[in-house]
Amino acid sequence: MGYLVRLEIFEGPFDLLLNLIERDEIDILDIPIAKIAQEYLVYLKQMQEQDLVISGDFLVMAATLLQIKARMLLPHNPEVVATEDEQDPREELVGRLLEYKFFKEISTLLVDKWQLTATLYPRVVRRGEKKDPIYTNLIGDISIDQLAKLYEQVLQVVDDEDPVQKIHRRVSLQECIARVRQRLLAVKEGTFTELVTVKERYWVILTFLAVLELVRKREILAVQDGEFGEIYLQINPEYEEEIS
Amino acid sequence: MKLDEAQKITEGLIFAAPYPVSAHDLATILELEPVLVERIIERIREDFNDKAIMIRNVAGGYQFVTRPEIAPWIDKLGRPLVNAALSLAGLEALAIIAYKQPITKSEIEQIRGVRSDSAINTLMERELVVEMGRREGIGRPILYGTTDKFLMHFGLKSLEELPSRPDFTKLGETVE
Amino acid sequence: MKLDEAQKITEGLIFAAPYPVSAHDLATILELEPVLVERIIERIREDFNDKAIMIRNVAGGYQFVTRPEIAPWIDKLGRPLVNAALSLAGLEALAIIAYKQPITKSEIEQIRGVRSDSAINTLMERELVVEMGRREGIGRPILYGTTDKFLMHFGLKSLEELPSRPDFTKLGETVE
Repeated sequence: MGYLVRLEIFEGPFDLLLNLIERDEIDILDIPIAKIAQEYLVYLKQMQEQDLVISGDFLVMAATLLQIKARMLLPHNPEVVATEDEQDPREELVGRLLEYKFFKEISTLLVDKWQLTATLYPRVVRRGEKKDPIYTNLIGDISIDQLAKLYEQVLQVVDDEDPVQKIHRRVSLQECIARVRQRLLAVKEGTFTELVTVKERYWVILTFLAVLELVRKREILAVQDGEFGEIYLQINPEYEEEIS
Repeated sequence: MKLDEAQKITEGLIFAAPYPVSAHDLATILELEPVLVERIIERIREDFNDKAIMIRNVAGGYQFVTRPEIAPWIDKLGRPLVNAALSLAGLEALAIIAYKQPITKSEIEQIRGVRSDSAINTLMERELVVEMGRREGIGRPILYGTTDKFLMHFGLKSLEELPSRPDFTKLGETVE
Repeated sequence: MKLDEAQKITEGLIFAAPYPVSAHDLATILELEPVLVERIIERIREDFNDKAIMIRNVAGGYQFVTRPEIAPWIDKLGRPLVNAALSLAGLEALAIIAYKQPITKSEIEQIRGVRSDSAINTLMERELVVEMGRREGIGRPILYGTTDKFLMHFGLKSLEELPSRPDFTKLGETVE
């Protein structure tokens, strides 16, 4: 019967390697590569025995360690060593280890910082606490005379519809076209919904016919937001120029 | 617990709570009598007398808010810019209010023939129109009128400068 | 403007802003020199010495927060814990991104020695890290960088506050 040793889980091959180096109190700048490679492989073997998934990254590192070990064992050419500084086969690995070590230390620093910050409560800004916007286009280019004209237009509808006449009198299509034209000339653009001041079937149909006629005559431009969408209307700038 | 300590914790709780905290909730957390909590809040109020923020009793609880006198400054902080023009509905309502103020919402709706809540709200948001009190009578409906901002925007000294309506007089003649 | 008045307004602005306000923004609103604004903030700090809240300098701005010693009481309010701890993998990736931004995923993986997709995804979900565009060249890989939320979360004034990074390129010399 074997016994189970609980293996520490490492974040990756560098994490494992660093752990071995620290455990053995090894100088990171002068790693006894044969010893470390041996320990590294032992750990991988233990992982295997416990059916832990060993990711490819761990295997790549094992290969790297063995390769460095082999290069270290090659006999040095004394002449070369004496004249030039031959690159240490461990150099790249040590560089990467040091870099990893630095970021690992920073992670623990971040944990400390986070723990402190978690005790400082800022105010909760409620969602309803939205700032009032600044309107950079308060009314548009409309002048007070245009506003007065618009008022006339609106009133006219009312005047036409005094209680007695309301039931009997029906505005003709020609009148409706004139009204839509005037209103759009006053405000330049608007929506169909806004044009229909009286929400009755007769008015909706009449206004729609008026809009169709004005579009046909190219006095106004219309765009719809898809099927059953709002219809956006605009006075045709060419028409406006023509009549001014 | 010492009173000073309880006061400090209360301050912190009111500041950090995501909603106005009631005296009852504060009392539960502090394990103190609600009456004592209210005395503590009075002390905090006094201590913040010379500060820009103060305690407000709202929605059954307490919260910190900035003092009204610095509101104009707070307003300058990160207000979004909106460049949308006023809708036709908004312009119509504005024209009616300008000429017929003070006027109620239902009178505006009668003239326009459509509901005008959102049009009026838009005008109020843009500070072109304000509530001017209430009409006496059933339901005491709110009366609306135009603002100085409205006059300034159209370059008018006063409402008398609004273009006069030629049909007012004509209307009289024809009726006659 | 008198100093006392400026101080009060500054207090209110820092309190009301939904994010840490920079000295520069405060200076713009108050129409004062940023240096003066920083002096004013020092005065506010002193004036709040005996209060439950204090000014913190974080993410390039100033913010009011409760003092750490009353945190256990605030915890009782049941504010949702936004600051759930990050995994070790997430922290490692975050540390690397903080220093080497803008950086690609494969560069992060090279330093960590392991795949980091899920670590990066977690960081993005928590808005500690964002995509900052793409690197020119083969595959145009996505570049990652840290957010202001990262600074706020970890109580950092700016990225400069992190300890400076030893220069690994000079390693050759030390090895020798």
